[in-house]
Amino acid sequence: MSNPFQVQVAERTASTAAIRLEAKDVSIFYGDKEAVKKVGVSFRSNTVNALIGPSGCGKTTFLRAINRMHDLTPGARVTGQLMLDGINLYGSDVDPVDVRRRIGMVFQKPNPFPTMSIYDNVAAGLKLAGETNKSKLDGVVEKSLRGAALWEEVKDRLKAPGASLSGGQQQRLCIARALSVDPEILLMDEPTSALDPQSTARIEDLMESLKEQVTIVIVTHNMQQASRVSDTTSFFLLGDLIEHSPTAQMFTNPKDQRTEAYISGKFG
Amino acid sequence: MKKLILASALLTASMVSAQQVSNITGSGASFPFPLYTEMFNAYKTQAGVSVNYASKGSGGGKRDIINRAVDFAGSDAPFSAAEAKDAPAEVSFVPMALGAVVPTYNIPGLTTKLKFTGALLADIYLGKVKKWNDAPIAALNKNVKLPDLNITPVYRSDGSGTTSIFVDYLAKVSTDWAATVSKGPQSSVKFPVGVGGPQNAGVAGLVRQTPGGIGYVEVTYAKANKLEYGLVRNKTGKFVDGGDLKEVAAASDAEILPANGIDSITNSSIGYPISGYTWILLYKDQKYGNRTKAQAQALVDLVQWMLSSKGQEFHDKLDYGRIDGQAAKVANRILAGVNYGGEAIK
Amino acid sequence: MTNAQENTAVQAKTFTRTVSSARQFQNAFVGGLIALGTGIVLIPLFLIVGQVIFNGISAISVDFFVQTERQMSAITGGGGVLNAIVGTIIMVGLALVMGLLIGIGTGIFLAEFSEHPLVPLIRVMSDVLTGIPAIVVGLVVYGLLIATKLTGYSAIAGGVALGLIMIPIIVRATEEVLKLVPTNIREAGLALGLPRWKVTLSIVLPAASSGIITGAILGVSRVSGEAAPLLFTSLGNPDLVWNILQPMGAMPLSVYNLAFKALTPAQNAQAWAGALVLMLFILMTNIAARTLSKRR
Amino acid sequence: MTTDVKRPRSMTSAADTTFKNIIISLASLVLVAVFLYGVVLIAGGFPAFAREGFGFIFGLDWNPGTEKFQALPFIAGSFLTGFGALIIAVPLSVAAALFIVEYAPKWLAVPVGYMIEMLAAIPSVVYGLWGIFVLIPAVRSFQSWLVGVTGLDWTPTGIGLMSAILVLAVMVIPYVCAIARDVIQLVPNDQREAAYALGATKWEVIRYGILPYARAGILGGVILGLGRAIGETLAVTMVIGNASEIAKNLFSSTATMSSLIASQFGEAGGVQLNALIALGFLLLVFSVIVNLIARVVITKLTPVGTRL
Repeated sequence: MSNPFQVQVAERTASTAAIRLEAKDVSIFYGDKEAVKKVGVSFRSNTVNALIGPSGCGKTTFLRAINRMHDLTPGARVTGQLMLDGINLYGSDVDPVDVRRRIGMVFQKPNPFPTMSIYDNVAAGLKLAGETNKSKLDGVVEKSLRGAALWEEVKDRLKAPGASLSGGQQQRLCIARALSVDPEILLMDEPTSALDPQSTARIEDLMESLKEQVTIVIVTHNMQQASRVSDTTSFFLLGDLIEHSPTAQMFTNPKDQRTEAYISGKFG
Repeated sequence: MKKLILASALLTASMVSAQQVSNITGSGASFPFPLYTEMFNAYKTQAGVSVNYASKGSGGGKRDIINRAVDFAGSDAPFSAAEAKDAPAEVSFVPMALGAVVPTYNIPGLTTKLKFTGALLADIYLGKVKKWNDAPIAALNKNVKLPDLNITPVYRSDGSGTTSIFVDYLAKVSTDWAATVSKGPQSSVKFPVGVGGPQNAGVAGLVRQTPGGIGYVEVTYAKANKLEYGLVRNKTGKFVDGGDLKEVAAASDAEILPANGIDSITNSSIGYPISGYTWILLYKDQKYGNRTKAQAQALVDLVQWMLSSKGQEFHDKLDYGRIDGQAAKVANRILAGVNYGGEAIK
Repeated sequence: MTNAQENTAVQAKTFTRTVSSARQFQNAFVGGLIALGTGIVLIPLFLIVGQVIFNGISAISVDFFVQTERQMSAITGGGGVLNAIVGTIIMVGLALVMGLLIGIGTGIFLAEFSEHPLVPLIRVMSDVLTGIPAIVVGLVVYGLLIATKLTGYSAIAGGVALGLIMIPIIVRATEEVLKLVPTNIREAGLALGLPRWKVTLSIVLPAASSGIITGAILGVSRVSGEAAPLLFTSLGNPDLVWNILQPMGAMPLSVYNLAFKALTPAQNAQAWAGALVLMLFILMTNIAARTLSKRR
Repeated sequence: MTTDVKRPRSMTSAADTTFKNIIISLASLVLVAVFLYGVVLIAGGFPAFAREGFGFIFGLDWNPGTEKFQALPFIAGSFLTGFGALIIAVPLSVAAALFIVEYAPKWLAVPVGYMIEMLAAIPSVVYGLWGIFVLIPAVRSFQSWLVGVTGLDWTPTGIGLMSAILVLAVMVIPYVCAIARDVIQLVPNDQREAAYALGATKWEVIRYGILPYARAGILGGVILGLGRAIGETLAVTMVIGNASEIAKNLFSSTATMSSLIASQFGEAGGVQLNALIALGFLLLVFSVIVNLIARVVITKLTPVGTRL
């Protein structure tokens, strides 16, 4: 099985390329409707990259294209190239399962697996992929929960159902779950929109430490959040990428008038 | 999945054939079902062989034996022309018991047994005699005070050997019946009047619940459930009680049973006139399909036992007529003819 | 409901005067009719349950559960329905295996592959299966397995007949509960780099399990009482047998035979006793299904 | 940072294709089953169809004695008993559903609901027993009374169309009631509140606020009940009398398609057997049509708040 994607995997740590993820002319269609239009953007290793824009601007659509979630949406189609370390994720010999293994995702609403305990939620990714070594699983569960800053709160009740946690804890559980399979990229789709301010703050703190391990792409509605957590910000409007700049620059000195109008709250 | 079932079926079949035969399956007539139940219970104790007999009706039994879905069948009726044609090989009919069908009725306050003739029964079931105090009944039962009550004929709504014997008799004694309802033995007919009840229980229940009702049931059932039933006049002019086993035996003795074992004895010259044989059906050549000689042997052993004194002892207790005398000889001869691919069994 | 009641109370207090007495009378009259109708509906239930208990209780004994129909005798009495109890369990078990395999598979197909062009057809056909009367199922399995000598009269033929009745019940239950599992649960699984089959079987299906189990129990309760499809397929058997390639007894068959083919009144009492046992069993499965679906 | 070794094939998208194929095969078995129903019944019934032609459906004479097999009496019997049962069952079911949802306090509504569902848990053969030993005598007493009052020249037997209708009515009540209950429960509460706000009495609320909304769903339940009634076998067989003719009056013996199959299949052979299988095919067609109509009515017409 000659899978260029997997060959690359072995070499990637040695890669010196700072750019991990790159979109070239990416368009996404739902049927005939072009939801994302010829987007070109790149994200560097170990950064937090925010995608902002008004509802329906295509930012979530773009995010979900990165780990090929659209493969499951009937009628959805992605054109152009999305490259991870120079390999096109939509290449004909790339298995979407491998893509998703390397590019994790955290969703808008906390979605722990309903029938599983806290432990099983975190271990699911490995366990269901066939990992049976108990001590290895234990190690991964602890590491991931620590990574998601949840370990101290749940270490005494790992067998409790995942759904028994509070909303903010559930979302961190979902982050731990995503971390358990050791992804290189973590996609976050408005991960705090369903949470209270305190939980939001915890997760924002978490992102800061997470970028040591992963490259984060986050969709957010909240411009303060984008300015607080991200290194770069991309502004989407009606399917077009209007502007992609370092966050500090975007919020102090936007290049495009529409960006300025949006971040100053003129529409949205 | 079908393949899987088939494969496992073959596998098990081959396993079974290697062992001793301990199961025999039969189906058919419900008429002798209580008798066979007792016989097979005893046979299980004595010979260790489980015989499973499903009481589904003679027609169903005949169909099963034609389809070779069972080892043997029970039937109160011979093959029809079509059935004989469908059968893939010669089927032997071994007479196993005699049964009588009696008219049961519900007339409030009546304690003596009513007397009937065949013609009267036919007229009642044709709707010609409508009241219990009509002349034809009164003429036969002079000492009985008959009420001015409508007669409600009750028949078996399911196909049945009981019906077959009853209508065969009516066809022999009433030209009207033969012209309009049935010409001979038939398990379900279109009765011109009356109501249908399912099974013996249904008929008996209806009669018991309907003042003025009349029905026909096996004498065994009538006796077990203490039903009132009447006497029927035979050709000699005698009014005969179907519950008297001697009279039933007499009916069969009156006729010489042909070598094939098949005979209708309704309206016989002597004895009780609504009597009939019930048969065990099995293939004369037992070598068919993947049937083993052991299976054939086990079946013949069973039927032989049923014909023996050990098997026939249950007849008296349950009010069935024994197969003895000339009929028994014929029956044993028929059974002796059963073979396995030309090889004699025993 | 409570809302409506509060409203009635409020309305009664405040608006009594504006409601004409004719309307009030009509209201009370209809309310009375509705209560009366409900009462009439319940009468047969009490009659039937009472009748079954009254007639059957006398024949219930230890022997009734540990002996077989082989030991029943018109002459000496006695015997039990162990063969039928075991037979019902085996055949319903076979039906359950078939129903779960095909039913869950089809349910997954309808819910998880909803874009597939065959989905509408298979959904309609599953509904068609729901509407097929039990007696027709018996006829067809007879034609398919017995007349063709594929299996002969056997527990497996009976199991197939009952399974055919059970399939659409489980299909429907599976499809409905799978659709209730939120899409983002599936996405979360996929985002972990798990293949879809693993997500479906190990994450989505367990999330829907209580609903599917409820459906399966309802299926069991529906088929356990069926005599019509077994008459032509499993044939019945007075002995206790375990071999599914042999004819086998079942509770509804025993009740039917004892009620209509047996000779003596004592055996009819056994029919009622069998009916009592069968009813209790079906009632228990129903309660189990309800308890499970409440917990969901 | 990761040890992304080659993963087993079962953990790739290729395995998904296999999974999909397995699922499709399982689902296709449903099609195979329906196909086999058709094949077995048509093949088995064909000789009877061929022999009688349209007479099989429109003819009145079913007589094994003369080998005439025409099924109209049983088609009529099935629909007569089915509709008859509905006439009794529907008002009672709707009343019970209204009682449970709208009238009864919770402590009463819950047990009453349970008890009505228990009716569905009683096996057909038990209904048959009850029919023979309890219902038939009761109907016969009623007939006797009727004869006494009217002087009609009837013989009260208790067996026949009326008893079949009654036993079926009891059997379909839980089905119709369950669906009526569900749809009445689905009527949005603001419907009720709006009506109450206008000063309507409880009955007026039900009459104008609830029933118009629930009507389509209840209709679906009623059709579904008809399907159950047509297919019901054993209980009907025990009480209907199984006469091969169209009922002359409410109390005369007749037969339904399913009761005839049940009572004659055991003894049938030759053309009679073909005719019974053909009858099975007709029964299949009728009940499938009835059921599909019910499903369409329920799914298409019940979206909450849609008027018919």
